[in-house]
Amino acid sequence: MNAIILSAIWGILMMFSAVFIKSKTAPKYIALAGIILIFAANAIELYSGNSFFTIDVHDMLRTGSFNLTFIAVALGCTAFYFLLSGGEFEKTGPHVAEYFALIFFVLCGVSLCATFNTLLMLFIGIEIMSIPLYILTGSDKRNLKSNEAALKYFLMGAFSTGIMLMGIAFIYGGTPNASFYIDNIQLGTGKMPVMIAVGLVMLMVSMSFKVSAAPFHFWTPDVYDGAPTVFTSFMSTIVKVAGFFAFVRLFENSFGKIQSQWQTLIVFITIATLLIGNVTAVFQQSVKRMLAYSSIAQAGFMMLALFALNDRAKEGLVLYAAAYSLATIGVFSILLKMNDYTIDGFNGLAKKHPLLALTTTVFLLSLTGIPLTAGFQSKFYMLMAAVENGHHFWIVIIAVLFAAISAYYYFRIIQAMYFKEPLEDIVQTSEVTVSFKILLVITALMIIILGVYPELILGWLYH
Amino acid sequence: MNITTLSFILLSIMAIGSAVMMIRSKSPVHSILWLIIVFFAISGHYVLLNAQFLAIVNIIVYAGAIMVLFLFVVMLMNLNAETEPVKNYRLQLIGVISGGALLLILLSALMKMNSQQMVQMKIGDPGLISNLGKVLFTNYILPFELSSILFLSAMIGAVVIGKKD
Amino acid sequence: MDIKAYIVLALTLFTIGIIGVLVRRNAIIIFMCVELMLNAVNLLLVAFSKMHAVSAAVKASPTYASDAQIFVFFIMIVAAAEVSVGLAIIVMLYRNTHSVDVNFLNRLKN
Amino acid sequence: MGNYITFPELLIWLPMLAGILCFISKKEQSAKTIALIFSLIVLVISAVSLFYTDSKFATWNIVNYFYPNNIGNSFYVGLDGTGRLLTFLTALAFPVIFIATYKNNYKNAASFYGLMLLTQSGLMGVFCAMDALLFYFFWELALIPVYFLCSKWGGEKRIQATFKFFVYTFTGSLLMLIGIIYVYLHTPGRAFDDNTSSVHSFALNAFMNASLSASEQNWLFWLFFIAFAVKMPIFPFHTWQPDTYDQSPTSVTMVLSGVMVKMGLFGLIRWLIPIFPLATVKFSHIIIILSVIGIIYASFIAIVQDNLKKLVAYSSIAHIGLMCAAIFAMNQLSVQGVLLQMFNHGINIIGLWIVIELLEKQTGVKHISQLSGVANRAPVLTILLVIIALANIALPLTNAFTGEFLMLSGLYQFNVWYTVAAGLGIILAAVYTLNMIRNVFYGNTNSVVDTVNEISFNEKFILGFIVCLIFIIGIYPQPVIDLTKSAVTELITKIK
Amino acid sequence: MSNVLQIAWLIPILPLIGFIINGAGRNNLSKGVSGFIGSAVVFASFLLSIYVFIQVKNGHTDVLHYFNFINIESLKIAFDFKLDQLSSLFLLIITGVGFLIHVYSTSYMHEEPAKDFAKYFAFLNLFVFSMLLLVMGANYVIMFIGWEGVGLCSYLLIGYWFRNNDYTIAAKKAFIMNRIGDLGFLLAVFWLIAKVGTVSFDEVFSTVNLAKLTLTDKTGITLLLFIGATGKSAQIPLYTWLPDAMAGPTPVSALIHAATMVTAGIYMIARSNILYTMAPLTQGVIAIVGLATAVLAATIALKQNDIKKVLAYSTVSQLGIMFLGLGVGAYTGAVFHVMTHAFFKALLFLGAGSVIHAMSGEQDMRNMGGLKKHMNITHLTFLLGCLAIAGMPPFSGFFSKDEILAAAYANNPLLWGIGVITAMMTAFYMFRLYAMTFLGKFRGTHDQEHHLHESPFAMTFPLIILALLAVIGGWVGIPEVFMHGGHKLEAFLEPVFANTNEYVNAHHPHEHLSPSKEYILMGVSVAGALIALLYAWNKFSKYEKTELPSTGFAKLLENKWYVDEIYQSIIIQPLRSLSVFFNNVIEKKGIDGFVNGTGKAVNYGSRQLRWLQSGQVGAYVLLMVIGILVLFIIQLFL
Repeated sequence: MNAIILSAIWGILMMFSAVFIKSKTAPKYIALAGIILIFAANAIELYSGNSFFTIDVHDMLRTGSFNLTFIAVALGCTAFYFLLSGGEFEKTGPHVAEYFALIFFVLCGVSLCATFNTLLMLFIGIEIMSIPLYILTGSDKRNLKSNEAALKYFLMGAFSTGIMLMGIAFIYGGTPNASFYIDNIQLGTGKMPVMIAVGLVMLMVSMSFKVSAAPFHFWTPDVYDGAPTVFTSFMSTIVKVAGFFAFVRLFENSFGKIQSQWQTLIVFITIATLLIGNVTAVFQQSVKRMLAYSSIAQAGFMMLALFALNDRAKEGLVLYAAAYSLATIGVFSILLKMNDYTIDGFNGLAKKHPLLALTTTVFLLSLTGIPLTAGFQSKFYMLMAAVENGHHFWIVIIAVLFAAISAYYYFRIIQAMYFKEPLEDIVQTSEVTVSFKILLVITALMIIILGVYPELILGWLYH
Repeated sequence: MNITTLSFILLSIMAIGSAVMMIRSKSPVHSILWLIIVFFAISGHYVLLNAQFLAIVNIIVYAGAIMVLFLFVVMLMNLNAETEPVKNYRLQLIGVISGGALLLILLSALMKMNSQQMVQMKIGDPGLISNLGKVLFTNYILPFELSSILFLSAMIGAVVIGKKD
Repeated sequence: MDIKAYIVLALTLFTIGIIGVLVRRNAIIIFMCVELMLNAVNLLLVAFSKMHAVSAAVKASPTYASDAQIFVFFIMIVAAAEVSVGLAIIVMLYRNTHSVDVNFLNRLKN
Repeated sequence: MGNYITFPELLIWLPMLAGILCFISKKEQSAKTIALIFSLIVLVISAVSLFYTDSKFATWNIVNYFYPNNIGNSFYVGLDGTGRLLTFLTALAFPVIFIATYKNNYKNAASFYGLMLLTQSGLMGVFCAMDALLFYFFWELALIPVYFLCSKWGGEKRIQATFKFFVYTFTGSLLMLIGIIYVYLHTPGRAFDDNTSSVHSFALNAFMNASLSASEQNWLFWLFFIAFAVKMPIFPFHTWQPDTYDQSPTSVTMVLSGVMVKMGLFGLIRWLIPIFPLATVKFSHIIIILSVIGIIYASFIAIVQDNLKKLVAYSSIAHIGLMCAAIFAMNQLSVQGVLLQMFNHGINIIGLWIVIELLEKQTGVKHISQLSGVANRAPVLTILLVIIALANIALPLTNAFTGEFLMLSGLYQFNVWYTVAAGLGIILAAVYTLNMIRNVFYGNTNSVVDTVNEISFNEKFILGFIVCLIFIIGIYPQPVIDLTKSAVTELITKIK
Repeated sequence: MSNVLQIAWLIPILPLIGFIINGAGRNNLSKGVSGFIGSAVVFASFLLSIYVFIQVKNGHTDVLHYFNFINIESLKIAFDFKLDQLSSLFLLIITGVGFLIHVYSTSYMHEEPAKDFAKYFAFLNLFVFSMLLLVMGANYVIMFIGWEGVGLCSYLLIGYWFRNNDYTIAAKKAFIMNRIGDLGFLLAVFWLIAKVGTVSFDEVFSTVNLAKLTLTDKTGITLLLFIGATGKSAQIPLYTWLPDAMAGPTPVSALIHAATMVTAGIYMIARSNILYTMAPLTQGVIAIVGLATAVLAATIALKQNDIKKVLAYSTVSQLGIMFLGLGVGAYTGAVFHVMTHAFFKALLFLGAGSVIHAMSGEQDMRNMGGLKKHMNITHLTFLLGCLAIAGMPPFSGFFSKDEILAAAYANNPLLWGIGVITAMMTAFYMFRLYAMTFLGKFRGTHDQEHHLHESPFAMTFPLIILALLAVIGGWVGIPEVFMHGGHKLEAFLEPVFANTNEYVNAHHPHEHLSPSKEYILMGVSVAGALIALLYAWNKFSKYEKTELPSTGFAKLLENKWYVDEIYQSIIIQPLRSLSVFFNNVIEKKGIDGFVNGTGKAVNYGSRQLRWLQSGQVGAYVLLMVIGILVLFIIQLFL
C-alpha cells in the first residue's frame, strides 16, 4: 500500500517540480530521494506488516511479505537504475522531471501488479504501467526510431489490452458467482468450462505479450531497440519482471489448482520463447538489440516459474527479478556511456576502462548464469522449481541447452572487450565519473553477494 | 419473435454491418462515421439490456468525445484522402482468413456449451445509475482514484509528446 | 435472450476489430479497430452481468452483478486515456514523417 | 566447525587470497613472486594434509558450515584419500608450472597469475566439496578463469577454440546441474521446512541416500556422465580438447591436462558411481566400450598428428579413456589403478608440456615435421623428455606402469576383450610417442633447431624433479596406494 | 634358511650404479674411466654371480623379499628375487658374456667421442641391470619390468647413432614389435591374476593354484606368454625387427641380440615349464612356430651378404631351434642351447665386429675375402665359432642342438627331419660366411686393404675366452649315450623341472630312445652338416664379385621372402590409412563437424529467425493471431 500511494504522490510531486524547478539535475536528486523514501516506507511495511495508510480496499489488493518483497526488489532496482542512469535522462529531451514522474507512475503500476487481487486491479495496474511507457518510448521526439517504436508499442499494446479484456470478460462470464476476484473463480477439480478456458488463453496471450514471451514478443526487439536507451533499460527490467510477477500471481491464484489443464500452453510458450530469444540474439550486431533478444530469452527462463508454479518458482522469480534487473540495468548503464552500440564498439574496452569491462563481465556472467552470481542462483531456483513440478521434465533440459546458447552471445561482448583490439584510436565512451564507477562496482558486488547469499532477498519472502 | 428479439437482431446487424464498413471504407473520415454508428448500435444494446448508465456514457464518451477526437485529428492531418495506395491483397486475405479462423474456433468451442443461460433483458437493476454510483464510490473507490494516475500520465504524455519544443 | 447470441455478436465484432488491425495500415484506423474490440468486450461484459443477475447466489452479493458494468466504465476510462496518448503519438509521427501508414516507418527490424 | 585442523579450507581459500593479491599487485614481478610463494605454501600445506586425518572421521578431514538458508546447502568440504591425492596433485602442479614458466613474460602478468591462482582455488574446491551445489560452484569457478586465460594469452585461433571449450563444458555442467537438482529433490526430507533437520540436502551422504528408482537412475546417470565425459573428455565428446590444448598458453594447458581433466574422473568417483550404483552397473559396458573406442581412436589419430600439442592432446584422450574404462570396471584393482594413474598422468603430462613449451619457445614451431635433431643441441632436454615420454607410454619402473598395470588388470577381470582392445592402446602409444621422439629429437638438426640451446637450470631442476617423481612412484607406488586404499574400498562396497 | 644369498641384490644394483655414474658423469668422465667403470661393475656382478651359483649348486636356493611393489587387498606383488638353478645359470651367462662384451666394447667403441662413449656404457650397464632383473625376478611382474627394460635398452642401443634415420627407424621397429609381444605377456599376467590372484612363480606353480586353472586357462595363458616370447625372442610373426636391429653397434648385437635378451623368451618359458607341459596345444604351437622360424630364417640367411645380417638371421634360426626344444619338452636342452648359443653367437658377432673394425665399417661380405692372413686370432676364433654353430662334435653346439633334435625325434620324426635340414643350412650359410670373409682373395678397396689389421687385445681377449667356451661349453651336457652321468647340466637343473618331469612321467611317459637310434640320429645330422659345410667351403672360398642380380628363388631369399614388404602393405599401410581416415573424416568432418555444425546451425537459425522480425506491425499482429490460434487449438481441441 505504501509503495502504491507514495509512488503516485511522488509522481505528482515530480510533475509539479518541473514547473517550479528549472534545474536539469535537480529532478534526479528529487527522484532519488523519492525512491529511497518509498523503498524505506515499503521496507517498514514489510518489516512491521502495517501500512501508513489504512484504506478499505475491499480485498482488491493483498499485501503480504511476498508481494512487498517483490516491490522492494523492484524499488531497489529502480534506485540502482536512477543512480546509474539517472543522469542520462536529460539526453533524451528537456522534460526530465516529467520522465521521472512517469517512471514513478510506472512504479505505482508495478506495485499494483504485485498486489492486485481482482482482475480489475490487474487491468488498471497493467495500464498504469503501460501508458507511461508508451510515452517514454516516444520521448525522443526527433528520432524516427523512437517514433516508430512508440507507435508499434502503442498499437500492439492496445491490441493486447483488447485481448486481455476479452479474456477477463469470458472469465467473468464463466464464473458462477460473478466476481472479478482472482481467488474466487470457483473452479472444480474437473475439466474447466469452455468460457473459462477461452478466457484463460486470452489472458495468457495478453500477459505473454506484456512479458514478451514468444510468439507474442514481436514488439520487444523493435521497441527496446527504438526507445531511448535509458528507458529501454527500465522497461526491459523492472516493468518486465513486474509483468511476470503479475502473470504468476494471476495464474497461481486463479488457475493454480487446474494447472495440468493448461500446462501444455506454457510449455509451448516457454520453448518458443527460449528458442526465438536465444537463437535470434546470436546474430545481432547491435548490443542494444542483442539485449532486447536476450531479454526475451530471459523471459523464457522466467516462464519456467509459470510452468512450475510452486513456492520455489515464486522464490526464484523474485530472485530472478533482482538478478536480471540489476545485471541488465548495469549493462545498459555502461551501454549508455558507449559511443558505438555495436559489439565492435566494445572492442578493447578492457584496455581503456578496465573497471567498466570488469563490471560488464560480471553483469554478463550473471545473465549467463555462471555460479557465484545472482544470475546463477535465480536460474538455479527456476530449474529447481521446474524439476520439482514433476511434469514435462524434458523442458528443463531444453532450457539449459538454450542457456548454453545464451553464453554464445553474452560472451561475444566479453570477447570483444578483452580479447580484441579497438579498431582505431577513437573515443569509446563519454566521460566516466568516479562516482559512476563506484556505483558500478557496488552493483556488481550486489550481484555477487546475491549469488553467494540469496537469502538476503529470499529471507524476506516468508517474513 | 417478439420485439426484443427483433431489436436485438436489428441492432446486431447494424453493429456488424457498420463494423465491416468501417474496416472496408477507404476514407478515414468514413471509417470514423461508421464506427460511430457501431457505437450507437452498441448503446442500443445497452438500452436493451437495461444498462442505462452505460448506454449514456457510451454515447457521451465514445461516440461523443473519443470519436470526435479522432475525427478532429484526421481532419487536422487532412487525411481524408486515399491513404493506402499500395494494397497487399494476399496479406489482407491471410488476415481475414486467420481472423475468421479465430472466430470459428472460438464459436465452435463456445457453442458446444450445453447450459442454456439466459440474459435478463429490459429489466433488472444492476445497470441503474443509482446502484452503479453507490458501488463505484464505495467498493470501487480505490480503482477510481487510481485511474486518476492514468489520466495524469496521459496528460503528461500529451505534454511531453505533443508539445513543440 | 440466450447468452450465446451475445457471445456470437461480441466475438464477431471483436474479430472484425482484429481483422481490421490485420488488414489496415492506417494507424488511426488500426487504433479505431482496437476501440471496436474494446466495445465488443464491453458489450459482452454487460451481457454477462445481466446473465449473472438472474442467479440467486449473485443477488446475495453486495455489488450484485454491477461489477461488470463498473468494469466497463473503467474500460472506457482507460480507453479515453489511451486515446489521448495514442493520438499524441500518431500526431507526433505525422509531424515527423507526414504519414500515418504503419509500414512507412520500418527502420527497426530483424 | 570443529576443533580439528581444516585443511580443505586452507587449500581453497589460500590460492583465492593469493589470486586476489596478484590482481591487486599490478606489477609483474611481484605477481610472479606472490604466485610462486603462495603456491609453494599451498604445496606444503597439502603435503602435510597427506598425513593428517581427523580422529573423529577416521579417514576424512571435514569442515561443514551451515549458513541460514532454506534449501539445505552448506559450505561442506572434506578430504578423503582421493581428495588428498588430487589436492596434492593440484598443489604440486601449480608451483611446478610457475617455476617452469618463470621466465615467460606475460602481458598483464598480474591478471595472468591471479587467474591461475583462482583456477587453483576452484580446482581445490572441486576436489574438496562434499556438497553437490558447492561442487557445482567450484566446477564452474575452475572453468571461468581458464576461459579468460586461454582467450587472452592463447594462440591465433584462441577465441574460437576456447569458446568451443567453454560452451561444451558449460552445456555439460548445466545438464549435471539438472541432475543435481533432481537428486536433491529426492533426498530424504521435504523441500522447505522451518525445522532444518527434515529439509532436503545437497550433502554427499544425503545424495547417496536419495531414493531413486532404477529407471530414474538410468537417465540421471547420463546427465551427470555427460558433464564428466566432456571434462575428461571421453569419445565422442572430446573434440574441444585438441584445439584448446593447441591454442592455450602452455602453462594453462598444463593445468587443463594435468589437473583439470581429473575433475571429470574425480566426478565419476565421487559423484556418479556412489549415487547411481544401479545405473553404473547397468551402463558400465556402454561406457567402457565408448572409452575403449576412444583409446584406439585417439591413438590412431595421434599417429598422424603433426602438431606436437595436438599429439599430446590425443594421447591424453587415450589415457583418460583407459582411466574411465577402469573406473567402470569397478573392482579394487582397476579403481586403485585409476587413482594412482590420475596422479601419475598429471605429473607426466605436465612434464611433456614443459618440454614442448621449451621447444616452442626456442624454435617458434610446434610441428613435428619442422623439427629435427634436437638431441644434438640439447641432450639433457632430450634425456629428460625421453624419460617422461617413456613414462607416458607406461614403461615399467616409471609411475604410469603401475597405474596402467592395475587398471588393465582390473579391466581384465571385468571383460577380456575390452582389455585386449585397451591394450592395443599401449602399442599405439609406443608408436606415436616413439615417432615423435624420433622425428623431433633424433636425426640431424635443421635450420629451425640450430638455434636451440640447452635448457637452463630451473628448467632442468623442474624437469629433473618430475623425472624423480616418475621414478619414485614407479618403483615404490605403495604410499599412494595406501593413501587411497580406504577410499577405494568404500567405493567398491558401495557398488556391491 | 640361509642368508648367504642376501647379497644377491648387489648383482643387479652394481650395473645400475654403473649406469648412473656413466649417465650422470657423461660430460666429465674420460673414455678410460667410463669404460673401466662400465666393465668393472659387470665384472663385480659376475663374481657375485659365481658366488651365487656356487651357493645354489650347494643347494641354497632362495626367494629374497625386498619390499612390496603393489600391495592391495586383492593383489600383492612383491619385489622379490628368486635365486635357483635356472636363474643362477642365466646370471652367469649374462654377467660373464656381458663382461666380455664390455671389455670388447672399450676398444671397439674407441672412436666415439667421450660423451657418447659414456652414454654407450651407461646404456649397456642399464641393459645388464634390466636383464638381471628379468632373470632374478621372482614373479611375472618383476620379470616383466626387466622384460620391458631390456626392450628399452635394445631400443636405445639400436638407435645409438641417433643421427641416422634408418637406425632410429630400426630402433623404433624393435621397440614396437616388442611391445606387441609385451601386450600378450601382460594379458597372460592379467589372466593369472584374475584366476589365481597371484603372479609369484612359486605360488602360481603350486599344486593348489595349478588346480584352479582349467585347461583353457593354461592354454590361453601359455599362448599369451608365448606371444610375448615371440616378440622378445624374434619368432614368427614378430621376428623382423631383429635383423634390422643390427643397426646398433656390433657388441650390442652380440650382447643383446644374440647372447642374452633374445633368449629371455626361452628363459621365461623354461621358468613356466610346468604350465607349458600342462598345455600340450601350446607346446605344439611353440614347436611348429619355432621350427618354422628356424627354417625361414635359415633360408634367408643363405642369401644375405651383410655379415651381421647373416648372423642375425642365424640367431633367429637358432632361437627357433630353442623354441622347438621347448615345444617338444626338452627344457634342459633349450636352456643348454641358450648357453652354448650365447658363447658361440657372441663369439661370432664379436668376431664379425672385429672384421668390421678392421674393414673400417664395411659390412658387405662381397667386399671382403682373404682376411685370414691379416687377422689370425679373429680368423681362428671365428672358425671355432662356426664349427660350434654348425654342430660339429665335440664343439658345444653339437651337444645342445643334438639334445633338442633327439627330443624332437621322440616327439615326431618329421620335426627332427626338418631340424636336420635346418642344421644343414646353418652349416652352409655359416661356412659361406666364413669362406667369403676369410678365404679367397681380398675384394675390397685398396684403402681398406691398407688398413687391415688384427684388432687390439681388448677385442681379441674376449674372442679367445668365448672361443674356448664355444669349444668346451658343451661338455657340461654330454649325453648319456656317451658318458654315464655326463649330463651335468640336466642334473643341476633337475629341481627346476622336477614338477614337469613328474607330470610327464605320470601322464604320458615316452620311452627313451635306444642308444643305437640316438647314434644314428647324431650321425645323420652331423653328416648332413658336414656335407653342407664342405660344399659351402668349397664354393665360396673361390667367391667372385658379380653384378648379376639374383633371380627367382634366390631373389626371394635375398629379399627375405618379402616379409617386411608384406607387413608393410597388409598391416602398416592399412593402419596408417585408417589413422588418416579417422583424423580427416571421422574426427574433422564427423564429430567435430557435428559439434561445429551445431554452432553453425544456431547461427543459421539466427539468420533465418530474424526474418520473422519484419518490422511491420501488420505482420507482427498476424503472427500473434496465429499464435493465439495455436494456443486455442491446443487448449480447446487437444
